[in-house]
Amino acid sequence: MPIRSEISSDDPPVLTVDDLHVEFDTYGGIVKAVRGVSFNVRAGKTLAIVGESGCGKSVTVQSIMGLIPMPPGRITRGTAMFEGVDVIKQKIINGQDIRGDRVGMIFQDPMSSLNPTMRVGDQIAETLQVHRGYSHKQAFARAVDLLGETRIPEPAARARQYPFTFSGGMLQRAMIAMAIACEPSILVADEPTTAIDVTTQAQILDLLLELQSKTGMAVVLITHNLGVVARMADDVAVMYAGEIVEKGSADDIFYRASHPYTLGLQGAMPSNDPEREQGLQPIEGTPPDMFDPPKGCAYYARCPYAMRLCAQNHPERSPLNPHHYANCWLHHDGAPQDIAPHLFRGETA
Amino acid sequence: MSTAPLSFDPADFEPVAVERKTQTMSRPSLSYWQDAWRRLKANRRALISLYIVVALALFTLGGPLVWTVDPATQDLDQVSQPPGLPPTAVIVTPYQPWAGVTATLPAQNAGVAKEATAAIRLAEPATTQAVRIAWDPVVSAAGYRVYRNVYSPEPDRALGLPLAEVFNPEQVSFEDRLDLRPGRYWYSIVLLDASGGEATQYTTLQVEVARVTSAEEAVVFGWVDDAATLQPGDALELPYHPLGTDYLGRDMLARLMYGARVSLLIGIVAPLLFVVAGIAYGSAAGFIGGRLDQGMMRFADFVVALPFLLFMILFKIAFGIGPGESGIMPMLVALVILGWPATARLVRGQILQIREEGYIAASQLLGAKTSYLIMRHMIPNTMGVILVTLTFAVPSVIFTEAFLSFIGMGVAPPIPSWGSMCNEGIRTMLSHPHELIFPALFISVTVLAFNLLGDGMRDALDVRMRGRE
Amino acid sequence: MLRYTIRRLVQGVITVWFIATTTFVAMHMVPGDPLTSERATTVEIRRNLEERYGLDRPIFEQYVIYVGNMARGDFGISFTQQNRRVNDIIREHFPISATLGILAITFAAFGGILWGALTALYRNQLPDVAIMFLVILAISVPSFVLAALGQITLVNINAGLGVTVLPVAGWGTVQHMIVPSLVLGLGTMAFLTRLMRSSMLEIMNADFIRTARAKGLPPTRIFLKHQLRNAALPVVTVLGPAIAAITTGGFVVELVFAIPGLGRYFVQAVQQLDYTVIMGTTVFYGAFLVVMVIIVDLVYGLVDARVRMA
Amino acid sequence: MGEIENPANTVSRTAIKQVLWLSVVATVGFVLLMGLLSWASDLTGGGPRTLSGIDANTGTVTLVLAQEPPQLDSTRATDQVSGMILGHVMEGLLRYDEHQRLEAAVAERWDLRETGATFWLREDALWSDGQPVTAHDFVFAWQTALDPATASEYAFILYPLKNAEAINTGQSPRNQLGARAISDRVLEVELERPTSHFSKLVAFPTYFPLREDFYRSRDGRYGSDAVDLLYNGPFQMVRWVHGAHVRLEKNPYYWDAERIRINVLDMPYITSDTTAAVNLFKQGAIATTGLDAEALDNALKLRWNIKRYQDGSVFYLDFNFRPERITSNYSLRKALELINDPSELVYKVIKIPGYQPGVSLFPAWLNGVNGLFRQEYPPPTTRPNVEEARRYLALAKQELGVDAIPPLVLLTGDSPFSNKHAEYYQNLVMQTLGLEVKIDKQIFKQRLAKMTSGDFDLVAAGWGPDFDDPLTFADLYASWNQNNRGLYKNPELDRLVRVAQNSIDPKTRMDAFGEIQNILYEDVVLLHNYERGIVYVQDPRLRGVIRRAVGTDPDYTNAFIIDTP
Repeated sequence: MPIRSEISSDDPPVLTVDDLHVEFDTYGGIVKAVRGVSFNVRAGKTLAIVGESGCGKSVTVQSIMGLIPMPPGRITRGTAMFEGVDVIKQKIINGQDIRGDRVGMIFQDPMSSLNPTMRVGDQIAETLQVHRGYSHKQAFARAVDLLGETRIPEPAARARQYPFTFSGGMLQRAMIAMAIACEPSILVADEPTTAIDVTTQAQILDLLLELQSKTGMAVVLITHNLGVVARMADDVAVMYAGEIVEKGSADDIFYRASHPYTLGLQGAMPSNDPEREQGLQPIEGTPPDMFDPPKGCAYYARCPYAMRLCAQNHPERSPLNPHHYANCWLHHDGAPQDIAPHLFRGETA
Repeated sequence: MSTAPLSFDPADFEPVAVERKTQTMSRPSLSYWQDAWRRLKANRRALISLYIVVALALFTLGGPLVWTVDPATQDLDQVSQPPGLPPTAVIVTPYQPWAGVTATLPAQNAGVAKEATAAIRLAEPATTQAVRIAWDPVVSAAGYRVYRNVYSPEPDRALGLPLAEVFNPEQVSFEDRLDLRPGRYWYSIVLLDASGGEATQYTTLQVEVARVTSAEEAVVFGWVDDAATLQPGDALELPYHPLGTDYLGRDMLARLMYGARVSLLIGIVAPLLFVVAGIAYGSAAGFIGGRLDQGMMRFADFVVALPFLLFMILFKIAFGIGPGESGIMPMLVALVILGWPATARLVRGQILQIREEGYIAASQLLGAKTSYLIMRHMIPNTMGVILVTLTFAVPSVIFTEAFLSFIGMGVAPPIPSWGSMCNEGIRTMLSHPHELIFPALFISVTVLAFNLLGDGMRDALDVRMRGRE
Repeated sequence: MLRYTIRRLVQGVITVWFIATTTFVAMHMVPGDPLTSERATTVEIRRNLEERYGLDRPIFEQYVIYVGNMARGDFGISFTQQNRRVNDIIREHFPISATLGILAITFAAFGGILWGALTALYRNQLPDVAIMFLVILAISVPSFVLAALGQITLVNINAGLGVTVLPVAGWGTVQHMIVPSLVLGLGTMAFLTRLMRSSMLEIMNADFIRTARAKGLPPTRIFLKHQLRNAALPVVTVLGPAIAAITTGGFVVELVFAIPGLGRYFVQAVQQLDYTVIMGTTVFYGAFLVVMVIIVDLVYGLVDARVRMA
Repeated sequence: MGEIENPANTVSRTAIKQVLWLSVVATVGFVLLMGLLSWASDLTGGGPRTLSGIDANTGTVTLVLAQEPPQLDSTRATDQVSGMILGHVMEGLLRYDEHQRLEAAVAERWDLRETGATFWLREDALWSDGQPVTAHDFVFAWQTALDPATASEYAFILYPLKNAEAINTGQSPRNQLGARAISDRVLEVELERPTSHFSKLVAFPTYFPLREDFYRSRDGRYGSDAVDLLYNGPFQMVRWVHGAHVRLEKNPYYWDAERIRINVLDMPYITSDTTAAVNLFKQGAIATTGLDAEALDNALKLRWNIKRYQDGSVFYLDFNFRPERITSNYSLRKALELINDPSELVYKVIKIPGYQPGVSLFPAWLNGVNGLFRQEYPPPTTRPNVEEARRYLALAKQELGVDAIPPLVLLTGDSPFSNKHAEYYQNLVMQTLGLEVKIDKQIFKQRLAKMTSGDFDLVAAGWGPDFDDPLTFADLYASWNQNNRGLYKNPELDRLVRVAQNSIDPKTRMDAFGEIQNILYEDVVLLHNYERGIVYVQDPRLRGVIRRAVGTDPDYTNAFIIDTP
């Protein structure tokens, strides 16, 4: 699997999210879905946010984009700076809603993400009409081109048809066409390939890469599939129980995993690395209940190298290199060095 | 993030053999129906509706045991009585016809001006049994006309109701027995010339009418066992009608209780029947589609277009309902036949939409039979529309029942129903509003209960709402 | 589209023929006949009347003659209405009922969709609860009361202002139509409000609405183009039969506001057992209903392509 | 950091909010405004009535019609509304004045004999197309009315004419009728048998003239539209929109035109709903309207001057005398008669002034030999007596050999009034005699069918006068009369009816009617209920309107408008 390029020079981050907290009121009490997430997205680069389902990755992105119903959802703390503006509080920049214009988004289930009673071409044209003031004719023509760009056969005919005549893959292409209509600077893809078969999945990912290289837009990719991460991501943030437990470049995460959960994830993924023992080891146990998140390290209950202090004390952030850190006590000086042999503990030199 | 470096002793770093326990779920896992029931209970408005339904059931079944007044007995002295405290009546001797007063005309003296008026006086104390007035004869008058008003005729000569004309000059008296109620009346006499024309002058007498009844009447109405106990002059408290009486003096509360039986039975059973029929028919047509769907829908149009009244007559004959008997069964059948096409059409529309959904195809792949598919997947998703139709069917069925009973094809008198009480109440909407307000109020409460229950159930059953509460 | 419509029209004709036949049979099964009058007539006169109206022939023969005439569009002459041609009765009175019905339905649909959407947006808050009570009151009271109240208010207003703001009864100008159609449409509006609310709630949190928001579309456009269009589907299905029902159900409003609509002829025809008027009005109403349903299905197909393809 | 309301939601809500709030506020505001104004103006006693019901300078009177006139072909008209319209647009040989006396109309002179009559028509009696009214027009009209092909329900009114009954039953051709036009101006009538009240019949619509050429030119559609009619009365119909509007204007060709002081009788409203009519009157849109119980209270409150008159009809409960029915048992009927209290029904249940408790089949207004019939022949009556009634009931059970009387079926119509009336009797019989009465409510034609087939024990019925003579009521219980739905058969009564029909001496006829009245009482042939009265309000500036029991009612031919009441 070709690993994306090494960390390039520090390009200015397009989006900086700092200490984001999101909670939900439910009949059982308050669910703290996101507990202090910070990351930034660099222009032209792809940031993958990876984690088991229910770890808060979708909520993180959708809350920033204002797509979760409030109530019951609430953003209690945190900012998301985009082009100098905190988009959590203000979605309108110089009169234009950044969503659809500066930030495009595609979702997991294309079958239900398109309006069943409107032609596909119209739904794509709509974005241009609203944000670029195109006339319907102009916008529709542009929509046909966009469908062509996303490799949908006979785009002109397809644009006039309704969503239910499209296959899953084609619908996702249409969604992508819709999202990139206004050449956004960020494309947020919330598990774009989960509901699609593997072969189409590969085509969709290649399409995203091709579009990214052509337009230089940043991509935020939400997925739980490490294979997709390996193929797409420049940077990776591993999320667990509403927190980022490890963040670094794709190489850091794959070759220099420095958090037991990341190791666990890799263990659960097929790999043709001969020296790894074959057979997949599932991570025992289930993610913590977000009603009363654990005081210490959230992974304590399932961590094979858990230590006594991990239960009560929230792990500090241990930087491995300027772009790679992990929140785990194993990196603390006092921690024993002999356990967790595969854990990368930074350059020895 | 804690900023100050924590100092730890080495013991903190021993690995701990963490037993692999799965996190106990702090929230109990609920089955679909348990969750639905819990959410229904949590929904404040659904709870209110449950209380109302219970109250209505108590009122209908328990009511007659507590308030044992027979809804059919008529108390013609208390017709259209507004709700209030029971009136007391003075006992007098039973009504005897009155011979009236005659007077011999004084000698014709030309001097009396044509505009002379006749002085009126009460021949006997005014009671609700009769008001007997007499007046001095006026030579020039060919006859007299007697008026009665509940307002003073001053200043614009609004004399009120013309009760009678007296053309025989000797007779100078009149007995009024028309719908006498306790209170103040103004009687006026106007002289008539030979051709019946009225003089402009009139004389008025203000009368206070007292409520009376006779011992015999008390026995006939069953207020008292034997007449002997009541002597003229005693005061007798007439039966108490908390919610007043209707146009024939029947107790409103009792009629509402007995009316509830018919209206609630019809109002609940009929809508349920024809909505269920509609769902079955509509979902079958919607799901199967193609030629069968077309055929079924055309049959639905056919049923709606038939003249309902004509077929009601036939139903009554078909069910062999004798003259004057209550035909509940034919009415239920008719209401079901009238109602199902609308629901069927609505459900079909929804099913056509749902049929395209992914989960339907998925469930089919798993080998689900059509009936299971419809029951388990399709109908819960059309629950919103179905519940709205159900709640609206209740009042329309109640009023259709009233119309049918009115033209003799439903409930035979004297059995009351809320709808028929409403129809009767319309005719005296302004003068005796209570006759319309009470039945309409009870119908509104029933519809309210159904609406709230419908809302509560829709929210509870609608899984999508589950996470949103 | 055209082929579909033609097929539906053919089906419609068959349905109307069924309606006519069933009504004809039912009419003759009901005891009593149009000729009995308050004042009993001699046998001789009765025989003449039967001859003139062709009632002396066997039922089946009468049926064949009747259907033959009906095919030529001649609905015969009325027994009770000074032998007016039933065609004239329908020609003169149906347009009035239809205008009233359509006005009432537009008012009901417009009000129903708007108020339904509002109650959905404000679920369980003040406007939702307030409007629900209004709706419940509107449907828990017989239509006669609504009509009477409407008229009394009108009378008092005209008297209060000393000038006739709106005519109290009668027909002719547009002012005559306003209050009657409002009253007639009230019941249906209440139903549509609740229906719209229910379907709106289901649509409000659908995935494609989230996509629309993600596209940064202004809220009104989301409401009109996406939410309304999908939520209105059940409302459209109800409109067809509702128009037909109102057009003929307007009897009460026509009585109270002295409007010469077809409603009263419907009821009187059955009371008088006026065979030709019963047949004429029922067949015409059947045809009108069938056309309405076809129109609704076409509109439904336009709004929701899935149905059209089905 | 406080909770951050999601900006996206606020934006989406505010825009839609404004649109929807606007619609709600507008609608609720409109309704509230109407309610407020309605309440406020109600307080001020209804305020000034914009009096457009009466227009003094154009001489227009605006009215409401209870129903569309069903039949304006005078040979076939039967109902009261058609009778009223015809009374204004047509005129017979004679007519009634305001004191119910016959006066000259198309005939300026007439001579009545025992075996016939001669009428001399006036020169200036014209049709509305300018042609003169001739004797032929009357002959043609009467022959057409009797012609079996016309199948007129009122043909029997013409039976006093010679061979009339034979023609109507198809036994002899129509030209054999005892009516011949000696000349255009002279009409000779021959009677089948001496008929004292013949002169009174002549004012009846079936006797109105009909011009043959015009009638034929309408090929069977005579009377179905304004253009299909020819008028010779004070008014003519200029506009007839079916179910909506009837407009009569003064007929210039009418011979007595200067007597008519009203130019236009406009009826732009047709509804049978009394409340609607009262509202129109309150609005000042119409000149007069009838009142029901509800409207009475309103009328008193608004201080309108209220008028009253007897419409001449009598209402009662008919028994079924068919042998298989228990009501054929005298004792049972007597028991029911002893609990029947017409004054309680009128004063406590119906409660409308003008209604009189029923005491006889012959209403109070009927004339006897020289005074009122009922003063010369007072009807025997019984005082309600529950004990005696129960005694008769026991006797009835004994005679019928049953220990319990099966439920009695009371057949009635489907109007609110008949419903209340039936429920009153149901409760009365149950409370006093313990008998169950089943109310069989039927729509109009079903009720007629059941009355003809005798499918009832008791039936609520009534009768209105066709002409101003007791005979119109007296022959109701004759065994040959089809309207005798209970099939009461009494040879003595039949004999008396024949006597009244054939003699012209008032004393003998009145004695016969008095005797019939006694038989009906002794044999308890019917249960009296009431004589109907009409209560109405009228714009005080409209004077001279005649209300009467027989003939055109209401009659506006003598009406006039004064400027201030």
